[in-house]
Amino acid sequence: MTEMTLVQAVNRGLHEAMKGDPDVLVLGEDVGVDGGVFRATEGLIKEFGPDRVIDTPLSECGIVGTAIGMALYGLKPVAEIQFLDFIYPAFDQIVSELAKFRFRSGGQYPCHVVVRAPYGGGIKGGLYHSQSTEAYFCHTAGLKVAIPSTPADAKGLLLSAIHDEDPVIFLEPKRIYRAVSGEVPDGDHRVPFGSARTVVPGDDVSIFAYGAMVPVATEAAEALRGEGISAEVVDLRTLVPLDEATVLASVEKTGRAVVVHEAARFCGFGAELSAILAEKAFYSLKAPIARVTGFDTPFPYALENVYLPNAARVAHAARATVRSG
Amino acid sequence: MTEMTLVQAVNRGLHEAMKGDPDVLVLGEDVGVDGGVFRATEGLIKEFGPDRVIDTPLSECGIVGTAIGMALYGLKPVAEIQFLDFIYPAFDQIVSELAKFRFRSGGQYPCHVVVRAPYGGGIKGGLYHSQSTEAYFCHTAGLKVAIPSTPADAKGLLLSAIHDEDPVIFLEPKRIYRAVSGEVPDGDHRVPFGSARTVVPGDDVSIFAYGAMVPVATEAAEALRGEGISAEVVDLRTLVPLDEATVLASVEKTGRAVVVHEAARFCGFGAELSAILAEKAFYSLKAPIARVTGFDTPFPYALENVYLPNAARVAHAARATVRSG
Amino acid sequence: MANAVSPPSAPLDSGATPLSAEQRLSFYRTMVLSRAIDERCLSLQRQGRIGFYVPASGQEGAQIGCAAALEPDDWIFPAYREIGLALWRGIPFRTLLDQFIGNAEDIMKGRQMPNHYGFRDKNFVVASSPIGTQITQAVGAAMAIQRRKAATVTATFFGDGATSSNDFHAGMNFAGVFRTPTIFFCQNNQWAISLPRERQTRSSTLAQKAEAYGFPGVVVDGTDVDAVYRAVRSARERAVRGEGPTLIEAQVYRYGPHSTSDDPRRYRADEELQAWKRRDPILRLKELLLSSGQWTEAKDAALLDEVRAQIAQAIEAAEAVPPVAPATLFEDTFARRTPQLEEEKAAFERLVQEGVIRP
Amino acid sequence: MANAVSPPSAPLDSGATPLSAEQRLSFYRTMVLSRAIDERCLSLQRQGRIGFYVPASGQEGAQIGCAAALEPDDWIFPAYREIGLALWRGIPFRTLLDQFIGNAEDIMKGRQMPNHYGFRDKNFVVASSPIGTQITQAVGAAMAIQRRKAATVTATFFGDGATSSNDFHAGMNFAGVFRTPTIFFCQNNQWAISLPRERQTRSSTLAQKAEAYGFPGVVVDGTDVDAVYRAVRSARERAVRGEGPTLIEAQVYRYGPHSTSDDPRRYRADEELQAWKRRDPILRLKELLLSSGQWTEAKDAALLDEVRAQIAQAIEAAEAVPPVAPATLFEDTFARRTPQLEEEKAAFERLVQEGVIRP
Ligand SMILES: Cc1ncc(C[n+]2csc(CCOP(=O)(O)OP(=O)(O)O)c2C)c(N)n1
Ligand SMILES: Cc1ncc(C[n+]2csc(CCOP(=O)(O)OP(=O)(O)O)c2C)c(N)n1
Ligand SMILES: [Mg+2]
Ligand SMILES: [Mg+2]
Repeated sequence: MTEMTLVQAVNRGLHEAMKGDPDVLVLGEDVGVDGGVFRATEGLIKEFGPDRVIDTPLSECGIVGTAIGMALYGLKPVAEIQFLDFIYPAFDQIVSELAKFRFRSGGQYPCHVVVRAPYGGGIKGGLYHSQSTEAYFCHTAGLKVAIPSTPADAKGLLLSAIHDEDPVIFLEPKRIYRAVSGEVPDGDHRVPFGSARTVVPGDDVSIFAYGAMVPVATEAAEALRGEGISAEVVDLRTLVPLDEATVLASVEKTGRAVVVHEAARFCGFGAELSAILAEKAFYSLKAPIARVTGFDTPFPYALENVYLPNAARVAHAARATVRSG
Repeated sequence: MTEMTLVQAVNRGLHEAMKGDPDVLVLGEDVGVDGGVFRATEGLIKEFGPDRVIDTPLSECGIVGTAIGMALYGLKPVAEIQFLDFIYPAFDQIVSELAKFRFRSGGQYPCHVVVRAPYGGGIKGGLYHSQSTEAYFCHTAGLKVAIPSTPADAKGLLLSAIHDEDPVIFLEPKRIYRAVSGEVPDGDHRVPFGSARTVVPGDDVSIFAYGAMVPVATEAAEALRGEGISAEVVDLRTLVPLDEATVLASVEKTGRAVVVHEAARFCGFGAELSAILAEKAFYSLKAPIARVTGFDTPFPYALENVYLPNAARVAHAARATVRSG
Repeated sequence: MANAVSPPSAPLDSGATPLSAEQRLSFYRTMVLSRAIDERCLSLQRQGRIGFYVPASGQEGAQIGCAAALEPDDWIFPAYREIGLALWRGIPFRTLLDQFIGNAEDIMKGRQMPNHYGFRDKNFVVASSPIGTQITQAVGAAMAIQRRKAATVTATFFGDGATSSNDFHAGMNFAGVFRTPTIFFCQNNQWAISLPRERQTRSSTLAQKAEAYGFPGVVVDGTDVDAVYRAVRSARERAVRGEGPTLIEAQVYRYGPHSTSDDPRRYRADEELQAWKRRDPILRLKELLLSSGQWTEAKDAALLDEVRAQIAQAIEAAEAVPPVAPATLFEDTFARRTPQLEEEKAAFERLVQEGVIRP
Repeated sequence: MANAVSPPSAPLDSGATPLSAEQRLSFYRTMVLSRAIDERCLSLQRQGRIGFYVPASGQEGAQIGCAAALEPDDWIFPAYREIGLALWRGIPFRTLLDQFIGNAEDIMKGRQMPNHYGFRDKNFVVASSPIGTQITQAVGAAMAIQRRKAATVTATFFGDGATSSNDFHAGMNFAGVFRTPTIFFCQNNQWAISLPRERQTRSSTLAQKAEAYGFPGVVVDGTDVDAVYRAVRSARERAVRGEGPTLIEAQVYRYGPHSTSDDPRRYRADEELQAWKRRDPILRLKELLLSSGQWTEAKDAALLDEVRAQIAQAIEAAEAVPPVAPATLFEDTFARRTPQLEEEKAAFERLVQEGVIRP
């Protein structure tokens, strides 16, 4: 165990994977000499050389397209997109190619690329350095989507992603890259996909969150506890595959659900969670399902703090849910 | 009134708009001399000339990027994307630019582009000529999304789209481009955005659909009527803005909801509809909300007919909903 | 007629050994087969026995010349019009036809439209429809080849229209920067559906676009199979020597419609077609073979009979294969089904059993 | 030193009238202002008074030379580093600073990071962060100009890194095909964050990329404001005459960090910076002005004092402006709020009232 930040844990995860397998390599903008604009790839080029830590031209299309070619040939590329907001020049490669290679070839061509990208608000990045568009990827059959919320999960989910057989979109909550430190297991630590983590157990209401919203939900749960409301906080960890069993068990117990994410509400991931509950936990539900999310506007700069869900909003929604049921 | 097919109605809508306003122009691949691969732009180049019906190089990025520039300058471009499946090279322009111009400029730069694209299955188009990814656009704040299901609506919604002040993604159900004919009002016929259409009134269960799923839902409602189940079919017409009032009123009446779309289920538009109902119609709901959708696999070729929702599946889900409540 | 547009770092024709009579004859056989398949498939489509077809007639010289110049372990990243390459790589027509039909023996499991196939054991990557996407992928695979230090190359195939795509730009640029062993083989068939080559881009040749990426581009007469072979062979040697990529523009003409959904009479003149047909790659090669005494009209007629019989047999066999099994829909989205897909599959199977879904 | 890489269809220097002493002096004043703002804003950022900043020092010659060669009704499609253009267009520093702060008087309403501004009344389109997206847009606006038959042009600004973007390729290609009145002004400042120009692409100049699209590309010394002015003026005249687009590569150097989030010492050598500083565009122009007797050191000192006072005043004024009002978040997603946004706004306001959301 070593204490480190979330971004350091990403770095250690990459290091571990590269050390263990010569086919693992990293590519992206500024990932080499500069060590990544968030320092996630710091030191890797020194240790593994420029053939395995590749500074690319400014083209996400090229980054993901070439990563796919490498993967088809048998390598295990980990592509960095500097900010999730800049992934769209590669969107065609991701949704049309990466997600569909195995299927369209009848299983002949697995295409295992990990695409890492810092996502979300909280760093005063305005419109183009703050967005959370995980729903696009979750809606695309053939992609797995992982989002860690702790240093240990960052390393553990990343190592699972790199050793998975399928393409993984790996989203890193940049707002908490350095905000918290935590103990991280040394060596080849892996956290399995499809297993949510119950952060805080509780009986009165279930709060579902992921990424940078997990600490926010946890803070809300603490506040609620003071008022005598026992909130359960579940960190989903992977959105695809989703750990439905844990989600349903929680709501069967509490009868109430609040879904939290930074992304805009309309057609966001929270909608899917609501839909699953409205279908499969209908008879357990005692109150309307609440969503606490970003608003259906583009992400603002000066007003970032009022756009992002905070603990007070989450607690407010949970309280209303408990009272109304 | 003139009887015509849906694709002819699109053509007449374009013609009407171009005739009425010299700033309206059409651009895209094969839209000029060829008249469009589905003939939606047939005859327009003859009437309005190659300056207003522009055959572009093979670049969706260029098509949407230049359309945005034209719109900023004051024209009203209608860009055709040959198949929705090929929109992704332009995805950056659509989600990062088109959707955000007005917001990021503090209202200085409206950016009114209509992007038309045939979407959906039913023509044996396989993986890349069949997809329904409306949810990506619905989740993007700043875009409106319209999907007609009849010839009259195709013309009426398209004319509203072209005269709107905001960017519109206009999705045309290619499967029913020619399958049905209908009466279409002559002249500047407009159908307002945000007003759903109750296709079949009913009392026992509400079926929500759009595009090519509307006739499927209607067929299901007819079958159910024979069994004594009175199903209401609502055609949403525009997904953004959504006519929530009509949706909620219907479920308040029936207490049961089935959502139908061709798109994959996970994080599809149906999830949003479920979520809205689970939040705002909770106390009216008598049964779990059912979704009848495409499966969470890429779109197949040979098995298209088992992938796409059919009337039997819709009726089956509605029946189960009615029985379980 | 390999005409270097920008001077390659080594003369393009250097290392190529002259073609043997035997080689030429095998080119010819494959070109004839390719053309015959095209004709037969167009009629199968009209009869509704296959759903769609993309013809390659007119482009056989470019395809076979290029295919023959590659080695079997060179990876091919094709577009959808590369039947000549598939045949040269040894894919039986029967295998292709299973794909066109999407039957139970289709290796692609009925997932894709006709002409969108791939065969891992032949290093022939599965094609997709979005234009140009294979180009960056071919460059990435070439970067993997560099890392593996293999003496092999990747070759990617695309049309004149695809030079406008995002991936052309990104792929060419990465190939230049990383000096990858990649052959960019552009079949300029003069049309991208209804858009003529001159309106696709204002550059005088497509080959000269390589200039923007710092490596050579060459124009080659794609109706001359020998010339294509030599140009590709040289590019391959350059690549294997570590001298980087080459863009080859093979000038050809698409005789037929863009696909069976297209009607070329709407946008192009018959005279243009007829002019190109006078330079038909198969006729040109046949005349060469005849004049060199290697070939006779009698042999030619026999070949055609043989080919047609072979095609007819394949059709009969492929049409006897049952349709693809419905539950295969739930394979290959992921390596293993997620719990959610497992549940969808179970629900699907119940619906099939209850007759709600009718395969 | 406007060095035509590929011969333009008309000589590039043809129509430009020589610069007057007055013009040069106004270039100089704006360049000095731009540099002084840069220095002040870097320190404001360090003090936490603005959140972020993108410096332009070293690029003033290219920016002012280009801005001056354009006419006020030419539309500018900038990237995020174009402060010199904004100043030349007459945007007061105070207005820019309101944007940097995102206060209640920011025309962008606090929506964007510092340096991402636009001013409709100055034909200065609002910048965004994604690299290259403005390039196709500028071409589209130029197509609109053609349709309106206006004697004006669009000019788009981007860096060496942006030449690798999808939009560069698409925009250049459309411009070539449609012969649009567009000036592609590339400030090659030698670095894209940490990636040096040589690793961005293997073409020997960026200007030669125009070759791939069938129109001229020129390299110009971006530290020589006169040369830039002449090159842009000629390109503009060509465009207005209907002869189509020009790509101009202005070779400059970014003195500072990529942005305040960047530390250039991690990836580049100080010697390179010092060598470029010896060719500083402001120094070069100052020497010219001094040697021609138009300018004195005393006047220079006075100018600097004046500029600094003006900056200080603007800062004081901008910092006194209240923050942007929270409910403005719900403006401008659409022209009119949808019912759903109306509902979100109402809920938001309730939460603010109840103290749940604290602006
Ligand atoms: C991204 C994308 N846009 C549009 C299409 C529709 N489309 C299919 S083929 C084609 C023309 C391709 O022309 P070219 O690259 O010259 O190849 P050819 O068909 O002539 O072999 C178009 C526009 C597509 N498949 N992908
Ligand atoms: C599509 C996209 N990818 C990545 C980034 C992150 N990024 C911001 S600026 C930059 C480098 C730009 O270099 P260049 O075009 O040379 O312009 P310069 O900053 O040197 O003026 C990068 C990679 C971005 N903004 N957009
Ligand atoms: Mg072509
Ligand atoms: Mg630069």
